[in-house]
Amino acid sequence: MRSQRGAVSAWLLSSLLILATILTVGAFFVLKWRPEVASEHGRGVDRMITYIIFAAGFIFVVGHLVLSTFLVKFGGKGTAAYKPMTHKTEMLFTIGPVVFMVAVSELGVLAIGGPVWNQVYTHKPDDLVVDITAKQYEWISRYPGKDGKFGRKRPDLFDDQENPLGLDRKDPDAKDDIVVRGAVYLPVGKGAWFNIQSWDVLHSFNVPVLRAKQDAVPGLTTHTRIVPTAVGRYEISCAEICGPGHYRMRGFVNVKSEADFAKWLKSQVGWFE
Amino acid sequence: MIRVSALSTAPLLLVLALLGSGCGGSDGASGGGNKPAGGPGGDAGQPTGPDMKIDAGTAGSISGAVKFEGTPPTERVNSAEADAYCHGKHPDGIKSESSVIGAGGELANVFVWIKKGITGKFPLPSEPVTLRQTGCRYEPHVLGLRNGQELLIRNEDETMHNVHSLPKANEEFNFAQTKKGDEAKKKLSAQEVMVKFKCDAHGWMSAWVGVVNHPYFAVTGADGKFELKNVPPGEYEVEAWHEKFGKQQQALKVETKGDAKLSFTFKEN
Amino acid sequence: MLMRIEAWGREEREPVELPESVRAETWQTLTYLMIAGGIMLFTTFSASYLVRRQSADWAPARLPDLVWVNLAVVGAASVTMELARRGGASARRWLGSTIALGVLFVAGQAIAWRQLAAQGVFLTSSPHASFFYMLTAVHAAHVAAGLAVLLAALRRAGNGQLGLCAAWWHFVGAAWAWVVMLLTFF
Amino acid sequence: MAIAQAVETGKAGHQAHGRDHGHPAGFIRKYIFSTDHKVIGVQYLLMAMLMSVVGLGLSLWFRVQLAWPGKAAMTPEQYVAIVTMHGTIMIFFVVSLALSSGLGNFSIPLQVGARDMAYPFLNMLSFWIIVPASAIMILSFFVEGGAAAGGWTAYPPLSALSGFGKVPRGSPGSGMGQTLWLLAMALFIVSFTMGGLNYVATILNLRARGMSLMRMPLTVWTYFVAALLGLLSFPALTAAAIMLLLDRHLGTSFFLPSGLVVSGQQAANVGGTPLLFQHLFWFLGHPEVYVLVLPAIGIAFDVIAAFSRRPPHGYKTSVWALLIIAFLGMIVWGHHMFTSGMNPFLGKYFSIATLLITAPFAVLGVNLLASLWRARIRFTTSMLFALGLISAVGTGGIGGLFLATATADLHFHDTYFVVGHFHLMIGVVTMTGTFAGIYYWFPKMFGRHMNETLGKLHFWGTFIGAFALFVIQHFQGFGGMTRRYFEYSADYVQPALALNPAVTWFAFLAVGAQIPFFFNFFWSMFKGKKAEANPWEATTLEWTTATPVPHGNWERLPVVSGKPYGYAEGANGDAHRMQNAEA
Repeated sequence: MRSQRGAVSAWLLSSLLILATILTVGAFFVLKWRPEVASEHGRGVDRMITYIIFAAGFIFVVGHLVLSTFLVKFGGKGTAAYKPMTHKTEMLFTIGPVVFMVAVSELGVLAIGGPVWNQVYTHKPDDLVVDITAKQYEWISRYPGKDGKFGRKRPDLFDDQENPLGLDRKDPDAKDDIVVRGAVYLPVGKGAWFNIQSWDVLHSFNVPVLRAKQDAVPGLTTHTRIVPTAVGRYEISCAEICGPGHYRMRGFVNVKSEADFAKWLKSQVGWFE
Repeated sequence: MIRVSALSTAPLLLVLALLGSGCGGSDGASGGGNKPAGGPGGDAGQPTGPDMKIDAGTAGSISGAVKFEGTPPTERVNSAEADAYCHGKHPDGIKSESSVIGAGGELANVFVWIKKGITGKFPLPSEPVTLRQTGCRYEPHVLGLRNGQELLIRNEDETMHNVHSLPKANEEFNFAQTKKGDEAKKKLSAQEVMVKFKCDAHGWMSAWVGVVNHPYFAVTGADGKFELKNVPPGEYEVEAWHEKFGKQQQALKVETKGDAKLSFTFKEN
Repeated sequence: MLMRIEAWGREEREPVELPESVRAETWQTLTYLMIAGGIMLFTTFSASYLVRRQSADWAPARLPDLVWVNLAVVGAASVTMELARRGGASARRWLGSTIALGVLFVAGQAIAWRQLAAQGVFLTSSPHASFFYMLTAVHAAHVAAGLAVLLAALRRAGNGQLGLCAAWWHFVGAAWAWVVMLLTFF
Repeated sequence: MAIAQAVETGKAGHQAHGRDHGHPAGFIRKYIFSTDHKVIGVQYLLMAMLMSVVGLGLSLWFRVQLAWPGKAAMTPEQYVAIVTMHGTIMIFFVVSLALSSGLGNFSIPLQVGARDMAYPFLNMLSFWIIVPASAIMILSFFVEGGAAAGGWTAYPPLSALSGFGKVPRGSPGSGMGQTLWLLAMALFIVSFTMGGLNYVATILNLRARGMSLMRMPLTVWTYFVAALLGLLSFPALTAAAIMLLLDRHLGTSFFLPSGLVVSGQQAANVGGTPLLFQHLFWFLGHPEVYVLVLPAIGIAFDVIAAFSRRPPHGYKTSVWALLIIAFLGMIVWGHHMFTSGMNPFLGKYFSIATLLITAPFAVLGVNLLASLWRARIRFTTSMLFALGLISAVGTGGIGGLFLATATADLHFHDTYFVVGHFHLMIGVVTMTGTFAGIYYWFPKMFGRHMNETLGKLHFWGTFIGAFALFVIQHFQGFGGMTRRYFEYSADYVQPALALNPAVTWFAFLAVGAQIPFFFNFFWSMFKGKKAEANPWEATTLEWTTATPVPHGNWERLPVVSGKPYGYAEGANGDAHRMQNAEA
């Protein structure tokens, strides 16, 4: 009687596992499972992800198939009997997975991931430099203006409504700095190097469509590099909990054609001009 | 708060003590935290003294106007792009309200109140004062209310606002109103001129609330004028406050049934 | 439920005593684990110190000279502890002097705090001072635990079972030497 | 090891023990302030069950908000606090208590053949420190500003900006709630550290005669490794908590940097480094994952061995894999911080080092699977949970590949992919392991079986619900859906958002499936089918003593004569040889 009930359980569980495997794998074909990508390194990130999907998917599928097969074969009626494996087989079953896992995962991170990672953190000399400042719960971007220099940000001059970056009116570098609340403007196809800072707590500059994510840490300037590849308007969402307003700490990256970007930049006046 | 800070260090020391109890026997180490007591603000709360009854037969009033001299500062325009609703209301950006000045220099949004000379208790009005959030602004931008009087805060926008007060003497509050029609009632229990309100979600939004022990306060309108009615005769010091141009005081005397005139002039700073 | 687990407690009258030798082994495990934990704790603090000192505001303050005297005291306490551990007739006397030196050490640390405070250097004056106050306090807690243990062991002194107490005590002394070196030279 | 003496004492100490001589000890000493590891183990389980009602209740509450925004009667301030408290309560006050403290306390002395823990009084103290810790954690909801709301990781500056003294206030939950959170966590660390000391001392010094290290059941091995890991990594959190408290209450600047402006108010702090806290936190936090996951895997090994009637495959390699995981686990904490702003070079190192851990985990996974090879599987509820654990370890484990690769983490960091992944690991793996253990040892605990029908109901609901719930969350993470959001509005997240109601329904299924378990647990205590001493025909030492287990566990301490898993093919099918069988 026990064996019969066991057979039911074996079939149930193994069909469930196979169903779960099919559904999980099938979901990749049915669901729109990632946002479109609009940056150069973003394609690399996606390449990396695709590689892991295949590697991990292989383990996932094989593992579940083996498990389900074993359940049916060795569950229920007692047909099989235990005989210890030989030492050699046992070592094979140990060294095999070790070599496989290390090779697959390290190859991926070194061959595909590494170069992309470097791309994100290498400042190229002709990059457009954009300064991003985060505060509860806003993104403020800044461009250096005509002189190409950023003015110093002074905490003592901070005023939410009047001077959210704490710029000094008397500082000639700061005078023509262009400050934009809640939006970033970028020319398409050109590298942009971001200096990211925060006034108060941790935030994270997260633009999923550009595959960009970099924490804003008070007291520290962090960097990331983006080369947008498509004109469009992409949402920034904060990705590091920063308080109750975390969920609505939004902003937009407006990627424009080079001409449109130049036009936009020209139309801007400095914060103290 | 102080007690807990001391308490919370104690268990940590206890961990260490326990980690250290080598061969039996342990020691209850006690932690000590010290911190100056008392917050800012000093003596808050309702005024004491007898209930005031104003004799309508003798009471006078104070009235006047506030002006600004010099070149008005340029008004800052903030992009509202991050919020679709606000962006829709203000596609060209939102002007800051920090200095609203008429063509003839009439200065609006000045809070005028009697700073010295009033004693005693006044009955509290039962109806609340309303602070609206509408079109991604606070309305009114400057307002006054009695301490202990109810402040009704309402969201009239189809977006989330976050009401964050930054008081020195009163209790701070910081809460979200996620949808249109959300209301909250708050009380500020200590006299404080002024308490800044801001919206953490929309950096350009601010409001200023004056909390006063007595009913003698007013906010100048677009014409720069104000009036304090029903003032018992006596000598007073009146203060005018502006968020950008600072404070000014003037002393004056209100005669029986008289109307004392006052004018303030703010300059560019 | 109470009925079900009735049997567990049925014969409860005396705690089940372990044989002396096993008990000694568990104490040994416990002590060495606690020392390992203590080492991890001070390592963490040291790592934090080395990270924190890279900030622009870092300004090492001169520690009161007394900390060196205290180091000598705690060193001497280690020596007397070692003598006590060797056992013999004078073990109790050596253990007594170790405790006295330990108390002297804690008192010395308290005086060093007061000296520093008299110079106007408080917990929040500088990051270096923050570390000094915090590390001395944390260390003092370890010393206090050690003293409690030694007091408890005073009764049993002389029968040569002070090895673990000595291990902890040497750890505490070494920790202070390390803290002083860290605060002075780094 | 001085086991011989222990046996002697066992004889001496227990010769007078008999029913007639038993003095019924007082109720309080027996069930409340008991020093018996079995009672304490059950106390921990009950405490964990109580806290799970709170923790799971909170999760359903915010799941409703996520699936149907606005329907859950919740404000954003409450949301962040609820999410924070759900994480803290579930990790430290449910999983840790049930698995590490509860089952660990019950099983370790029984499996190593000891009369009790090495320090029974300390053991009791550990439990009674958890009681106020739990109370403080829950009470923190009701203080000014509400409960802690900086995430269970409590990253400063948010968690350090307390609003006390000269320190500005970072958010409503950063005030008193965060202080109480730290206080409760401090108590938890004290308790957990004392528990860990007890485990290691018991396992190292109190093993029965003949039980060499390589004859310990794998459950004991995993508890041993986990306890050592905990003891070596918790000091980092202790140090971080001390510095955080000083920053919060006494105005130091360990973690608070220069130039902070919070709500327009300038802070006086100078020079602190917020990243330092993250390093310290994850130096604990990552090993903590293994502290929880490894014992679950260990229990699964024991359960699978008993119900597949064969020794687990690769005992030795499993032990080595455990030790390597423990070592590597201590040096890879930075993979939680790829986007935190730490040096990109370190990111690469942590990525490469973390991926090495996949190797020993693969060995464990293969060993679990291979343990079913040519087995004679008995599908008890306990076994079903252990089988579910294999699936969850595999599924959760490969999720780790994505997150450990720094480049891919640029997309996944702080999305629901992370949420799905760690829930599979420290939620599903740990809880399937715990349930496998509870159904397995329940007859030993209470002398009665749990109801199998209810048990199967419990398993199917839990497994289907949890698997679907968390795998779907992986897909939401692919879609870029960020964590800890009260509501969503972005265009790119809309496809992921459409899956939210399904996730919530599966959450209801998974949580609802615990109702039959709760009922089963208490009902079976009194009404369950009576169990004999070794109902599963298992071979480890806990099954060699009477049921219910007498005080002191054995009349005469067992002497171990062989390996823990003496399952083999016999003349008439199954055969098994107890670990203390005479050679």
